[in-house]
Amino acid sequence: MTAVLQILFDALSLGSLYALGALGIALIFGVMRLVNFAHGDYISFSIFALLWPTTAATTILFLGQVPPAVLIPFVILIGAGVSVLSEILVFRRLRDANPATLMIASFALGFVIKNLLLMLYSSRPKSLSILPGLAQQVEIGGARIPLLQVVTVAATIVILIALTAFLKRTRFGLEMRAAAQDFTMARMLGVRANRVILLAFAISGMLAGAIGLAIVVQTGTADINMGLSVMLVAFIATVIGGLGSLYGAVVAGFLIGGASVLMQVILPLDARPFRDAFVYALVIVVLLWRPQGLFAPRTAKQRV
Amino acid sequence: MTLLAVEGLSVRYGQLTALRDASLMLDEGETLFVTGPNGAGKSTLMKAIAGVVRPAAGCIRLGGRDITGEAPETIARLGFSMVPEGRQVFGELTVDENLRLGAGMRGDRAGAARDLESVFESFPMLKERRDGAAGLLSGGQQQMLVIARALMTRPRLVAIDEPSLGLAPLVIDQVYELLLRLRAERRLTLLVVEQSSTRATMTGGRMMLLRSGRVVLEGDARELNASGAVERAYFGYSDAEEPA
Amino acid sequence: MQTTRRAALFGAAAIVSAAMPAIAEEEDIVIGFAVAESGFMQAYDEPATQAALIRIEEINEEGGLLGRQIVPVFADTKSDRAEGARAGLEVIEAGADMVVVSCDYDFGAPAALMAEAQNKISFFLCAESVRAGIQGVGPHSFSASVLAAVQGATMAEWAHEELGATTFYVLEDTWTEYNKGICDGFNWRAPQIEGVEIVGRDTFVNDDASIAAQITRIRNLPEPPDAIMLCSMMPGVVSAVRQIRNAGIEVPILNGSGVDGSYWMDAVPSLSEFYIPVQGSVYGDDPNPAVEEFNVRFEERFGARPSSQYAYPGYVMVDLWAKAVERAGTTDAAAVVEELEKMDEEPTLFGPRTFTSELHHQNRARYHIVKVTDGEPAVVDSWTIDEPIPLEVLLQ
Amino acid sequence: MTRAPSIMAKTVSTPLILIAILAAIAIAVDAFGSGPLARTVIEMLIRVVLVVGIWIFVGNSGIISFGHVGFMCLGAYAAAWLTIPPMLKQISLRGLPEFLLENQFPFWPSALAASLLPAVFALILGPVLMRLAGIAASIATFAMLAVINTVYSNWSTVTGGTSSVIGIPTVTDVWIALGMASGAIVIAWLYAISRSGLALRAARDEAIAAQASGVNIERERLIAFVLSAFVCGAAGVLYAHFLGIITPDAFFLTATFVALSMLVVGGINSLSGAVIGVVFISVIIQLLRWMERGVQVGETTVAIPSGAQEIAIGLVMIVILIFRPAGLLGNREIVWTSRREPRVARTQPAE
Repeated sequence: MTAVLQILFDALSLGSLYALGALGIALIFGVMRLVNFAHGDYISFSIFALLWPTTAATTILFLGQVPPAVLIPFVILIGAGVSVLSEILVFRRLRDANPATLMIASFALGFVIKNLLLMLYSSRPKSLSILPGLAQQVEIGGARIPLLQVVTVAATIVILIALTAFLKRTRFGLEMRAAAQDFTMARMLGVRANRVILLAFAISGMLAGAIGLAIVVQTGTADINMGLSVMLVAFIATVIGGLGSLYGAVVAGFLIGGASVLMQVILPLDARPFRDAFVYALVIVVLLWRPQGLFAPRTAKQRV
Repeated sequence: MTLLAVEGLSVRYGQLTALRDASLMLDEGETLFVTGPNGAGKSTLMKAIAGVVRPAAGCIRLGGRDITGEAPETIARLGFSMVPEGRQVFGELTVDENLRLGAGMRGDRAGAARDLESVFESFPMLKERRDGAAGLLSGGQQQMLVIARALMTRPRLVAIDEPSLGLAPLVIDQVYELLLRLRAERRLTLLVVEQSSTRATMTGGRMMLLRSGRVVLEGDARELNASGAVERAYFGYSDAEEPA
Repeated sequence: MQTTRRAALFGAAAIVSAAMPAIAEEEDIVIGFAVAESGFMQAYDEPATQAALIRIEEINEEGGLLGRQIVPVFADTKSDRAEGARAGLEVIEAGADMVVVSCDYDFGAPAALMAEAQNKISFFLCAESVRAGIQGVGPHSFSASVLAAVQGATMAEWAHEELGATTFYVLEDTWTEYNKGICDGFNWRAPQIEGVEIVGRDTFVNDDASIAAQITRIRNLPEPPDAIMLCSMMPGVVSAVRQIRNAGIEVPILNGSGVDGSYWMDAVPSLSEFYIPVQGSVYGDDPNPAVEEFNVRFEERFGARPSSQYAYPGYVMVDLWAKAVERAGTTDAAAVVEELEKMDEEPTLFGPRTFTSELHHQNRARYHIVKVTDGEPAVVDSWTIDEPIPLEVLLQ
Repeated sequence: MTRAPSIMAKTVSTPLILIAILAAIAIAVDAFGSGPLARTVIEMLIRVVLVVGIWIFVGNSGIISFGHVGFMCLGAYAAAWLTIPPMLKQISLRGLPEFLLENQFPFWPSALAASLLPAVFALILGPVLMRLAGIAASIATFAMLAVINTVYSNWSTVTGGTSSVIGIPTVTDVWIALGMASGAIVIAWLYAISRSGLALRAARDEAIAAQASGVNIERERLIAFVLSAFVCGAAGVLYAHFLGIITPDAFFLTATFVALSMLVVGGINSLSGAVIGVVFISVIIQLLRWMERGVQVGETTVAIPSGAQEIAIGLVMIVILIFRPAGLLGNREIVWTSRREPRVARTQPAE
């Protein structure tokens, strides 16, 4: 029983990262059909902003030493900032471009951000221990669970609730949900496109910052590629969750996290290195079963 | 007073010309039917007015203001409310949210709330289902919803693209009944696209016939139909090439 | 500040390489560095390259090699394989007598193959795969470092002898050959020791966002193991260690040399019971004072102490090659290879080195054992494994 | 009234001009360039094979594929299995079947066989994947790439795992690469004007109409998929014989994005776009590289910092996409007009 509980928490904490990532990608995809490959680099960028640029091995904190009450909003704002900036400087100028062009532009942008960080900080991982108080255990139902996992899961739930409230209760939220489903129709009802898109980028960037924090608290390191693997999984979660469905993206994020942990648990040792192959094969199977995704909106059309 | 004026409008998709040199005028309080066979350019014309597609040539004026090439939201905010073909409800949103979205660009919350009540009066069915997902409504109910949603924007002009598409004849009757009633009650200016001219004849109003991207016929719906000009123009007999 | 120094170093290097034909005199000896000056590998190639430059400068100050000056030339591999091959070719065309290639086997091999094709000697800066040498590149290729397997085997022997560990858990990061190499060495040595039992194994991948499932498996063992052999590398290893410790698993963790350096240890607050095999100590406590002198010289020259032991192989490399050239009386590759292969327990600043006609790598070496206590690394012991690791084990 | 020229005659100038451009570059570099520059050109030609291979599927079907570098991987490893000397294979790739372990095959037959492997793989997996459309298909191809990468990274006895496979004869020279690039262009052109290619492009532009007129989209897509797998496999073969050493992560995300970027920058809808995209980006990268190494300005050497090249190329790509969202060539092909000068003209859709 305690083992099951532990596995459940493992799955939930990994799934949390994927779910937040998927949400960030789904928000942008929803409003402008952009598969934003720069998202992973927003994650790294928001964390590296805490560090003083140096290629030396030692980490020089730039803003990392400030109390969490300042640090957390700072990282989240940086994420939002870089995301909004990329919309204004790049994506706004590509409104009429097709999805392939948009995607490659986002890749190019991510490439620029990554190489910029590489030049300023080198590829050596930077250690930074923020929120060290989380390195403890708590007992839940007889199982000893790392506090960090509990906090990650709890923070994810809080973020999801806050975002749901925003989307359900506010005018902006309503417009964003409508825009995610059918952007053109929303505009024909007077929804201002640029504002909604900008807002989507801002929230997406904030989520990137939050993921960055979750990763850095978990790993204690900032690494140029820290956002990459989360972003790839999140991207897949967005699609198998059902395009245009934010809810589907979140559920799919948790499902992939769960599948990954489950594979790690049940696969025999010799097969464990092939874990990702099984997970991705499962993705293909799901897509064949439900090409529109698990939770495709009821009026979803194939638009890409 | 002329509310909508379209002059020499052409739209191209790549190398395909979907609309060629189309013109139309619509006075306030008037009803205009645009008909024509599949692929004649009817929907393209609507989309061009709504700002969804960019015209290659020509000019569109709404209430005297040039709106050619403006963004859809700007045009909507100027009072052009479009009900596109295929009913485009936001299926994930509730009925209530769909309607509120329509009222979104209006500053007056109180007015919007009043309108919501009046819409619910006109569409009691929507009131019953107001918290249900719009995607779960039947086709006819969805059509009612999008019309109601269009009304929520307090439009000067409502454009409806193929309201009868995919609906059972009985439901189509209901939809038109409603449109007629609204026209009477609210003095709406209507721009309706239909494939067949039957409805236009029944409803009455001006009619325009498009074929292969050109306006080939224009006039009073009932008169045109009685003269048999519609039939000839529709199927492309040469004597109908000249606008009557 | 460090940025500008680095830029200055490589900026100078770039100018040297661009203007090379003018500077390199006919009688100069040229060492070509086809290493990463940008991209992912830059952080790993740079320290060893700097150490190599120090040895080159020392030799030049002492009057040169065979009475000739050594001149380094550079070409950037950009941390890319195809670029690596091209960089190799570039330094050869600039007249390199010996080609230094990237630290990692995968990234260095393309340039080394270029050298091999022209019968030039190539030296991997710090590759720790057996293929970085005869078995992979060819008979003119060497590595300046020690095989990864030796690190695993050293940890097995030492932990049993000195920590009294008998039960081990093996956690393997399947991301790279280096990681697998450490575990191969451990898996070869540990079962040979009487009374040692491997109570469990698991794998992960370096960039896994979380290894919670793997940790849960360790915690569900009936008895905690005496030690965990962790075969991993930067950057994922930091995350793994942090997660292990945060989960309340406090048993000793044994590692390869890849985790050396105190720069990352802040990430795991008060890290303890953490063991690293190193060729020399960057922490100022190396048993050989000459090593600390080197560290100081390194800092004077480049503005910071070496961040990990991976600077040292660069020094060893130039040292050994120069000795071989001296003995052969020529830079001719065949003669120098012959001299290198004669080296048996050849003393260097960082321990004795041996090359044979079968193996251009160290399958046995003296390691210092660094123990981290409360975040403070310190050398606690030195250890050389009983027997060299057999070639069959390395090639499996 | 003159007889309308056949579609072949009308379009043949495109592949000829593209091949001529590549040949001109190859000849110039062979005559005047240095060894390292020649390697740059070979690398560019290999990329042409890969990107043209990807174009056969992506350009004609309109489905963005993230998986084609996986085919390159299959081709490269198959080439390694066939051409590495048996002595080396018996050490590092012991899991190979007997006949591979004990034999070494010459380049051309091995290249053909190695390119066929991904084609066969595509033929087996294709019927499943081709049922998907749009972004779901793209994700499925990405999943395919991830599966190939994970398996090849860990199937140690057959692929050497994450360790580089070494000992592949380095036979790829400028002329072989040019020949294969030309071959790829001709194959792509022949496919594009074939019934299948025309039908697929028609379906890409007007899915419903094409289906109504009896186009079996899934089947036409499969044909394109298999053919493009074959050409991408050939790119893998060339790459393996160029570097002489391969690892699975050389055929993963970076390679995928570089190839797709070149395709999109050139223009995803035209064969000329695929080729010009590769040539253009390769040239810019080379120029930036020279700037990184330092350019002689008067007495001093001016150099941009190491690593600036990558940043600059990303910015250049973004700028191109902003000003030419459909790529450098848009939907056009380079054709030869009667005025005897190369002109850019619109492709004639299925006529």
